[in-house]
Amino acid sequence: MTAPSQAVLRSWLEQMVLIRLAEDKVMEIYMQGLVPGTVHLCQGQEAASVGAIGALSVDDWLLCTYRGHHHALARGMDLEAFFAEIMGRDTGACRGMGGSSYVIDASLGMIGSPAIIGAGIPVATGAGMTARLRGEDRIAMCFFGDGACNIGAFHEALNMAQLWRSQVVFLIENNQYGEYTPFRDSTALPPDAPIAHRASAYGMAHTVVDGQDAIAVHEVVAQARAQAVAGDGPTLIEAQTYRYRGHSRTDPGAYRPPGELDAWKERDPIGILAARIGASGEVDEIRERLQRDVDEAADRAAEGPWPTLDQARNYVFAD
Amino acid sequence: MTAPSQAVLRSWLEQMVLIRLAEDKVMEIYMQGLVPGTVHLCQGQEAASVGAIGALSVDDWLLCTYRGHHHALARGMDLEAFFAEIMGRDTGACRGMGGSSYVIDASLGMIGSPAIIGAGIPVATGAGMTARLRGEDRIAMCFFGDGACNIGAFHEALNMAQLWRSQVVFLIENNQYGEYTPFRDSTALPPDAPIAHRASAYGMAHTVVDGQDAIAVHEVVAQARAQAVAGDGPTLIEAQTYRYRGHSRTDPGAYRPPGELDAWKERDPIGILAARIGASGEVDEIRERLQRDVDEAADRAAEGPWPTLDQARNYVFAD
Amino acid sequence: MSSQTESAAPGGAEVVTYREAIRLALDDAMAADETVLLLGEDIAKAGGPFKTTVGLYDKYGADRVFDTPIAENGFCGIALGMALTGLRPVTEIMFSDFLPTAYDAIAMELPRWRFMSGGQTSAPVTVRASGGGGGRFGAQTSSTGESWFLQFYGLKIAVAGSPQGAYGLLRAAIAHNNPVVVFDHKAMHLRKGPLVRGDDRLAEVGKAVVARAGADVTVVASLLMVHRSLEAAEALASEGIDVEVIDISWLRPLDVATVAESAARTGRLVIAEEQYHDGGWGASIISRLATAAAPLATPPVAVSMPEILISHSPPLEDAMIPSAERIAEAVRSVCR
Amino acid sequence: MSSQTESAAPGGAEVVTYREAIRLALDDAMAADETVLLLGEDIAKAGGPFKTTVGLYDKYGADRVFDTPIAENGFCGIALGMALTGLRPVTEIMFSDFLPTAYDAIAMELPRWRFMSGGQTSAPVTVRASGGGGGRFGAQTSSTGESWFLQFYGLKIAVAGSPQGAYGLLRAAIAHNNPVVVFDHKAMHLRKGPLVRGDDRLAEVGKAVVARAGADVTVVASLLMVHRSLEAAEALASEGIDVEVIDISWLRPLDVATVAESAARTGRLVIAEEQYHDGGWGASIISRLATAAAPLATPPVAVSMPEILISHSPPLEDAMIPSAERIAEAVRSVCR
Ligand SMILES: Cc1ncc(C[n+]2csc(CCOP(=O)(O)OP(=O)(O)O)c2C)c(N)n1
Ligand SMILES: Cc1ncc(C[n+]2csc(CCOP(=O)(O)OP(=O)(O)O)c2C)c(N)n1
Ligand SMILES: [Mg+2]
Ligand SMILES: [Mg+2]
Repeated sequence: MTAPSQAVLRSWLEQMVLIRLAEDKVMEIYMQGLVPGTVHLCQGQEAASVGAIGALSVDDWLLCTYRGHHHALARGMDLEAFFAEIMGRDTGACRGMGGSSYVIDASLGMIGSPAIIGAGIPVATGAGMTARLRGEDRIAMCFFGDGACNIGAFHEALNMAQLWRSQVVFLIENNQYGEYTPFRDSTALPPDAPIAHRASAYGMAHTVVDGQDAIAVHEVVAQARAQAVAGDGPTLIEAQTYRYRGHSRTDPGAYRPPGELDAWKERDPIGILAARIGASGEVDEIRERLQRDVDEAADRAAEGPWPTLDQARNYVFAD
Repeated sequence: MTAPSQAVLRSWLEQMVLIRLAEDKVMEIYMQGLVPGTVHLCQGQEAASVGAIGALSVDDWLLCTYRGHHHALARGMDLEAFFAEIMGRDTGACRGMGGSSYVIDASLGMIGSPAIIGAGIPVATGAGMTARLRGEDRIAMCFFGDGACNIGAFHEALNMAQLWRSQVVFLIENNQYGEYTPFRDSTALPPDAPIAHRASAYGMAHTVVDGQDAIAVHEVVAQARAQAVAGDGPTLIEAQTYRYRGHSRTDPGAYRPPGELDAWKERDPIGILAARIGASGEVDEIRERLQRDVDEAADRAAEGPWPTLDQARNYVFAD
Repeated sequence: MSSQTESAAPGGAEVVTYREAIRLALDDAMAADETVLLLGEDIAKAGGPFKTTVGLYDKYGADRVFDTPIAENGFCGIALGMALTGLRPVTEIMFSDFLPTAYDAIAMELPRWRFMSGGQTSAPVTVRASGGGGGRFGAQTSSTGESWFLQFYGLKIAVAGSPQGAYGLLRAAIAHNNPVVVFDHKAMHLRKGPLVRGDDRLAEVGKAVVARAGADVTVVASLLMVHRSLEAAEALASEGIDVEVIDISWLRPLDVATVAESAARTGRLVIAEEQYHDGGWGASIISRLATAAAPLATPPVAVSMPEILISHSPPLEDAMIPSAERIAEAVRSVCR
Repeated sequence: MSSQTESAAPGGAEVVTYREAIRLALDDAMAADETVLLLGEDIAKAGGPFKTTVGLYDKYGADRVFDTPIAENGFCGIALGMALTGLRPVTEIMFSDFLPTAYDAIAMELPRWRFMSGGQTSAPVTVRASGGGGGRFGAQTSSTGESWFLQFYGLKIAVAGSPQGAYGLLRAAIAHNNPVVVFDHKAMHLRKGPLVRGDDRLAEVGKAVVARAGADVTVVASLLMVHRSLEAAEALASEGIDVEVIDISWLRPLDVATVAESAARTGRLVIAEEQYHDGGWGASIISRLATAAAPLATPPVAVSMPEILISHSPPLEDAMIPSAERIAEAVRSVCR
């Protein structure tokens, strides 16, 4: 594994700023009534997605969740298609069928982002099997939350993934909470053990990483990817992070202890990467430039036509 | 924990012989066409049930599986009710509704034995919660197979059991196979680790025991029971054992490597206990005496009337 | 009659939201019986994602209100174990679409254990689920789920069409000695209506409710469709069509008798259902009337969801979920 | 016509058991398309609990036939992941009663992902399940399960009524670009019938099969009930009643048109179903005919399971599962 070049690191910084701005924009247009339903935002979690996706090849598959905006944007989804999807327009990435919780672009290898907790974990394992059975230099990258580690699908999938050496990498974005419940209140673990420790039940490799540090995340994912492709089995990675916003649009986050949010904001992933690559002075400029892109994309998206029922009917079944 | 008295040990030996004879009898009457459906026999696994149930109090609850004849008999189920149930008669323990796979006596604390793999594990956890919430000196004892450790219900239940300190003891009867597949082919574990190791994912106590040695099983279960009642959480126990027969009636067990069965038979649980308590010379006499009980009970059971559809209708809903 | 569900309450009643009626039912049931306890995600300290348990953790404590992990099958199985040993657990499934993760516990275990034991045990578990569309939540969080358990005999199934229904059905379910799944509808949570509480206000198991009496056409509906049918009835009244609206309330036992009696009187039957027709309770009612040779003046009509999945896109969701206007049109069609 | 399912084969056909037809369908599908692979419990080295995969592991190897852990939801989800990335997995659920453990994957994920993606992906997964009573297996291993997914739009559902059906439906399912659940019936596994194999013998998706042509009464059946209906038809022929038996074959798409055409001709309709009536395909058919105002000379009759759970006790199981005699009696009743 070669370390990412300065140009690459710089592009990550831009991506992270873009994600942050896009999420703020989603909130803004939500307030304007342009976003149907609810949204699950990811401000604060940018490094985990950008670092992880930075370690992937273009052929790799991605399995995300309803909290998947950052994955989509880190993978390079077109901004207008992104906003249009969230607004439910025919010009959206999923023709307006998926919405905020299912915003994927299959041409970028994104194969799903279910609303059902844990449901993607077996699916990613299956995609990783396809890669293994075909002998391809390719993996499935599977994102999920801390809360997903308690549902049966997690257990069933991890067991089979390890048993069959599926070419998959599992990444827990541990943002400390399920909806409103701290993960230690729902997750039995040995004292002080991280969630990633659960991989040891299957003899699976595992590691914990600072989820606010994109470079650190990149490193462990690149390593896990290489191991998976070599036929040495999956890795369960826990990226420790935090969501600045509440769980979904209606959640003010009242369950958080005072000061917690502020403490995490001191370790903001954008600030950390900027500092690490000596670009702290440029963040404002980047933000300004990208803000224009974001605003324009959202504006164009808002012009998009609604899909029709006849179109929708055609999306149910393949020919 | 006081060690079991000689009289108690002697009663265990009798129970184990009884179970063995009853299972052989089930096979015999099956061949005579008296047993509808199929049966899952447990010859070879007697020590795990007798040792474990020997450690329970009369108030404890038991959660068994479709392979549950030994649990029922070790808990003291009436022999005629046992056979009548397996024959589908109104005089059966479950009025002929359950059959071989669901032969329980609720008055003995047996609350279920589902055919669905893993389904009993959460249920036992719930019963253990009742004990905890009421502050009772009581546990739920949960039996299941090696194959059940890969299904989601296992994971979900163990997590909650540990989280909430349910008064439950989990006992895996690892008889080496699911239906026809050796457990290591379906169960990812660290090299050479036992299945019980999986408890460590939840920070749960766990232990492995020689499942052919009733006294050893008793010891670990008694210890686990005390821990559970003290509020110190559940234990996952793995009793290593073997089923002499195939998975179910139609299985000749062709998937077993040559010699394996014979090797296990050398560690027959009845022989081991008899030797440990210096009663090897008495086994034949016990067998002869109990054979009469078994034969008579089966004969009486075969006289039992069939249930009617109107009776069955009444068992669906409680008033 | 839509006034009934919206405005001032009759004597003795308070006016509350549908979700508050759910909360009050839980509160009153817990007060009435100390074996009642609650299990669900984020329902204890945080008061529930739909605020249906606000205050109950503080009032009844950590031994009666449990924040569970995300493990629906597991905690419904735990509820079964609690019920077999003397407690009366209520589990909350946040959205109906999450019910499939818990199908083994709900459809295969809860309703069958008592039977297999030959009546030795019983399983008084209530499973609550909030479902239904209109929130623009998309394909995996908008199903009502109401008919998903119809083929799993052994479960009782209730559907709440009003605050009073939500209260009475839930209290009846909790007091019932068998497993019951109680559905409510997310889009009704903030809708207000009169509520009379009390230990004597339990709904009768298996009894449909006539939400509006009428002489010309029988409309049978569940959940949000009850409200939309009442709206349609108001509109049709001005056209001289007098609609009887039945809030079916229970899908098992399914009160075919009440429907048959009404349809025999009106001679006309319309089903309003926020679900696909095939495999649903609406088809079951029509089939039972057909096999019973129930006399109708005109063939029955079902207003159901078109066979498409639900998109979060507003125009599509609106086009799929039967509107008061579509229901009214169906009523007109059987009157022609 | 019961001869058709039991005795000498017409030209070009071999006579095989129903379970062998399943095995041959899998074999031929794997030979025809190397992306087809199998996942299930004990199906590889041991050839399957019902011997429906004997020899396939040896023939196609460990990369195409997988012994899974007992983790149905997990391996059906894995199948979805394989399908999204270019393979055509077939999963085996040993008994229909184990389907609930995999409901999330089968009912909520498989049928919805393509839609949510706006048609970007597709999920050609076949889920096979063996169900049905008669084996004295008791309440948790005797359900046909056939209608359990009716309310989950997005899945196709097939039911095999004969060896040819088992072969053709399974091959059609595997070749189909959408998720399909294919049910077979355990009690038919050893029943023999003619089979013509081949890549041109795929069943047409959504097309019911007329198993016996007749002029007087239409009987619509699935799985074992097809056979029993044919038996009943033989018996009734001697009484001068000429029965048409339709093997419904697909529950989604449900071939209401073929049934309606037949019933319009005969004027009489009987449903024979090994399931409860409410929520099943039989009720759906009757309801669709009723709402379409299909003219019948007499009201339709459904021969279904009584509302009791299945005991392993032989007299009770026999009393619950519709017999040829009960079907014949129903036919007579509509002819009176
Ligand atoms: C099976 C299931 N149960 C419940 C939910 C409701 N739900 C949506 S998000 C969520 C919390 C998930 O927490 P986590 O996995 O940590 O992901 P995060 O939202 O923190 O990214 C819950 C309970 C669901 N979507 N699926
Ligand atoms: C959910 C589910 N899947 C499959 C089966 C079929 N089945 C019955 S027993 C069995 C093997 C179980 O193995 P194990 O847990 O080791 O128990 P044992 O039979 O060895 O006692 C299987 C797969 C089932 N009963 N339930
Ligand atoms: Mg989280
Ligand atoms: Mg085993």
